[in-house]
Amino acid sequence: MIAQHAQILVVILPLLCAPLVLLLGKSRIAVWFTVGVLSVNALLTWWLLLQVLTIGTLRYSLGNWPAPWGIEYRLDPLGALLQVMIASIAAVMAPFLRKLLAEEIGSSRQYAALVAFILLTAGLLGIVATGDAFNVFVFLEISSLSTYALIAIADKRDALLASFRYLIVGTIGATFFLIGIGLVYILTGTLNMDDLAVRLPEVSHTNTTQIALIFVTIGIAIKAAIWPLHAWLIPCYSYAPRGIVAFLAALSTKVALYALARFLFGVFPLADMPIGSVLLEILQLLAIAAMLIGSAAAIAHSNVRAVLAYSSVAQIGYITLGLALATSAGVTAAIIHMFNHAFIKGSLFMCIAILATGSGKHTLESLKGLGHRMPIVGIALLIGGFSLVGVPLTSGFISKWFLITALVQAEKWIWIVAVLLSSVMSIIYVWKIVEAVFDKSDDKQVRSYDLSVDIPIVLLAAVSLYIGINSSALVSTAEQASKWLLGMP
Amino acid sequence: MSDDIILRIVGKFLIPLVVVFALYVQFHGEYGPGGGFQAGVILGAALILYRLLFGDAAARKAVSPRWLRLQAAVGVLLYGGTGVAGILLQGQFLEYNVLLTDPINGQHLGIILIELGVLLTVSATITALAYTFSADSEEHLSDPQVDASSQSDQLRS
Amino acid sequence: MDSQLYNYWLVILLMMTGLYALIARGNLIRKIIGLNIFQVSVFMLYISAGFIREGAAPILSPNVDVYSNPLPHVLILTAIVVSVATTALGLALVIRIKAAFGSIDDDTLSYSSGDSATELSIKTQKSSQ
Amino acid sequence: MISEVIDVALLAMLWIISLQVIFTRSELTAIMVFGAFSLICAGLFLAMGAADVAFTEAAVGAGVSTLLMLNALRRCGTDRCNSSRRGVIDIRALALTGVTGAALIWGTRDLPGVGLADNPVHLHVAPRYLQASFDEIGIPNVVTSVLASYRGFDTFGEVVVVFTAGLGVWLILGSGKRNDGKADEDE
Repeated sequence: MIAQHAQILVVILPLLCAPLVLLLGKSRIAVWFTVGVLSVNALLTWWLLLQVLTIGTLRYSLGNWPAPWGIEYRLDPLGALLQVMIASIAAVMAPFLRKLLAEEIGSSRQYAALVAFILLTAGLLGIVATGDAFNVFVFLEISSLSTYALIAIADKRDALLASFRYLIVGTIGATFFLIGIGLVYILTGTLNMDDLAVRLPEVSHTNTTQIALIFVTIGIAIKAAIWPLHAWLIPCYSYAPRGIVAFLAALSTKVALYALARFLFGVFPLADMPIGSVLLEILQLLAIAAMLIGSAAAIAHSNVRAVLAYSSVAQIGYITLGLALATSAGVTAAIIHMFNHAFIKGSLFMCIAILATGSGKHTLESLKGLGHRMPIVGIALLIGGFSLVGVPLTSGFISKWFLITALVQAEKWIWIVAVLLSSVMSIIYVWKIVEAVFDKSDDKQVRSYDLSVDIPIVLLAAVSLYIGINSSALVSTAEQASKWLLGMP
Repeated sequence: MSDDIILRIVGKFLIPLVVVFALYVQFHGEYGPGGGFQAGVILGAALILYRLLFGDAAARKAVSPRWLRLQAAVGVLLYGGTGVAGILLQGQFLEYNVLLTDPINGQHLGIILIELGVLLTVSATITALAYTFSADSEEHLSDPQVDASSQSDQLRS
Repeated sequence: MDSQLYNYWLVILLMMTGLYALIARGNLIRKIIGLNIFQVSVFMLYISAGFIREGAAPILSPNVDVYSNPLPHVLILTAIVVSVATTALGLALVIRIKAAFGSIDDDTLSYSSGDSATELSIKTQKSSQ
Repeated sequence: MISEVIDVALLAMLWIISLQVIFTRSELTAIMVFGAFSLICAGLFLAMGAADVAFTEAAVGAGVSTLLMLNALRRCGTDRCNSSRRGVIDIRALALTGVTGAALIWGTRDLPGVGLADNPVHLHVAPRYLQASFDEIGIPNVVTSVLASYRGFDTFGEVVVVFTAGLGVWLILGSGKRNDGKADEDE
């Protein structure tokens, strides 16, 4: 029975876990219950990934109403991979988050924050799981509302402003998405994504389809922080609670990029549409701009969280570039980097969060020499940093290798120069952080270890290393996913 | 809290009427416009009216914020639980046909249950929003870091 | 055909008025109002699409043949709820911003450059306990 | 024809009202104008055969949203917008909304007209709801059938959104004694 319903259970387990944790209240059981549910969920997603890779796309009709009338869940290899990523990172980070939230907002409201975190996880999983365009909007809003709340609980006034501005921009994005969905709905009468893919080619030349595509793209691009729509991301990553930002940086933009890929390749008949190729060209240009400008801004900043935030803008550029190539190799590279970057950025922000625990500051100055005091965190930071640059034997190298191969295949020579330039720039900003963290320090006293914090950090860093050494499983999954996405199984 | 005796007496009559209207909207949703969400808003309005007439303390005594959180959580669980019941009875998630032997009756039961879930969550949330938004004391929100000068030039109009 | 599109165009005009208010006005509450007008107008787009001339509200009755399309209604019911949820959250943030910054004018609000300069001192003390 | 005239008149009135939200100086006026705006929208929804939506918009837009805005304004305590931007035409905003609006108008130019029964939107998916829902679900209000059963999962998501918003507001605003860190259980 569980096998048959695993697809829906992945989303409703956390959705139902959230109110239960609220009922359990402050008790310790709540935390262990959460970790338990999220772990079971992670196992389910792994099982689902194996199923999808052997059987192919899985479908589930909610309420047993057939597809265009009812809401359908639809899981392809890319979705399954993303779910594995979301559920695993959520399960691993939960104890870490509890620890950091307790430090930052006090224990009294911490369980409510935990509930919001579970809802955020459920929202992200729901966006990936669904095959219904309007259902994407609903789950997008579940994840967004919990994100706004989680950013604002940091007791800094800047976090309030960051959250409010994100709320305004994010809601504009969601409304643009709603307009786009509305227009294709008016044209076709359906909301099911696969049904739309069947019906949109008939109207692929109408003005309405072009505008719908543009609105959907802009709406999602805001959530994905694609340059120049990234402005909300910097203050959010700089001022949100330290634990929350690790989770957000790891996952929220990736899920938006997944939604973008689904709509570009799985819903709209891009090849038949007059603006299809223009849009892809524009996305490529924006991606290049993101890589160069994001990296340059990362070099210029001295607040480590701002550095990493701008680095995220640049890395989102790599993913967008791969997607916008719209070739099998390009999309494969994008998927690989989506996966790798989630683990890299997640672990880096976790490391910084732990390093900054004592001082509460995130300037390069305040981190000086802390790597000696917390060797495990320091080494994880080193691995994450190397990965971000793309040093061989780390996961970042695999990403860049595939991206450059894809660019060579597409004969985009200038883009290759830009990617290499951005990589050189990333060496500079990563070096800044590493240099500060491993600066000579008088205080060599090693901090006592804390398993609930160290294990998550070690696990995430280990994924980066493992992928760097043995990437065959990830690469073959990504290749299969890109084939499904581009409709050539 | 209102000191006007007329208001309080009218309110005493009005509040039960509003509650009855909410229940009507709730259960008439199958035949006319309405349903759990609208009924939840109206029920919330009844509680807000009670609070306006009899004061914050009395309202909190009647319906405590803790109870409201509980009720909101139970609403979500009731909705989701109805869905899970569909799975347990060999159907799909949110499949009401399997809830009872007759599919149509099953649909009726399912819809009544989930609308009840909506009512619980929405009415609790609306009331809780009214509590938190109209909290009268503001000192707890003032930021210790903001100096008095910046506040003094923001005079209330 | 064209003559029947005025409905969409007036709705688009309304949307843009809301969006303009949202971008151009500095007061945060006004921004929320603009956002609401923008969203309600989008709802109107959907409802216009579901509208059928001479069509009744989709409540089945033996002596009615034509009903308006129920699907946009359902979508917009959900969207209205999402919109009020966002509004509530946004206004809660506005109240806190007023308390923390002493202003809700977007032009006077800015991030402080120092990293922890604005951390609430009381909180930091508490976390060290 | 008459219904079209009313339709245009109502929409034009809405536009004039919504301009108030841009130009009025007082936040209180803007909120009350928004309440009126919502109420007229509800009337339009009703005229377009969306009784459930009209009911909800009246209760939520004109009711709950306006109430929350008034409360927020009361607690912020500044009615006059002392923004330097007041009264100035914002070129950037004008350009942005102009381009967006023009794009939308261009995008809706080749849509089928509003209100025709043979529009594609009425020919796919929706007919089953109208024709079969009474046999499949057994209740006359099709909106309730679709909302609660066919698309019941969206409504579940909607309930979770409400729950999330309540939780979020509680996290941001509630627990009055933020600073003493205890006894905020019941606040």
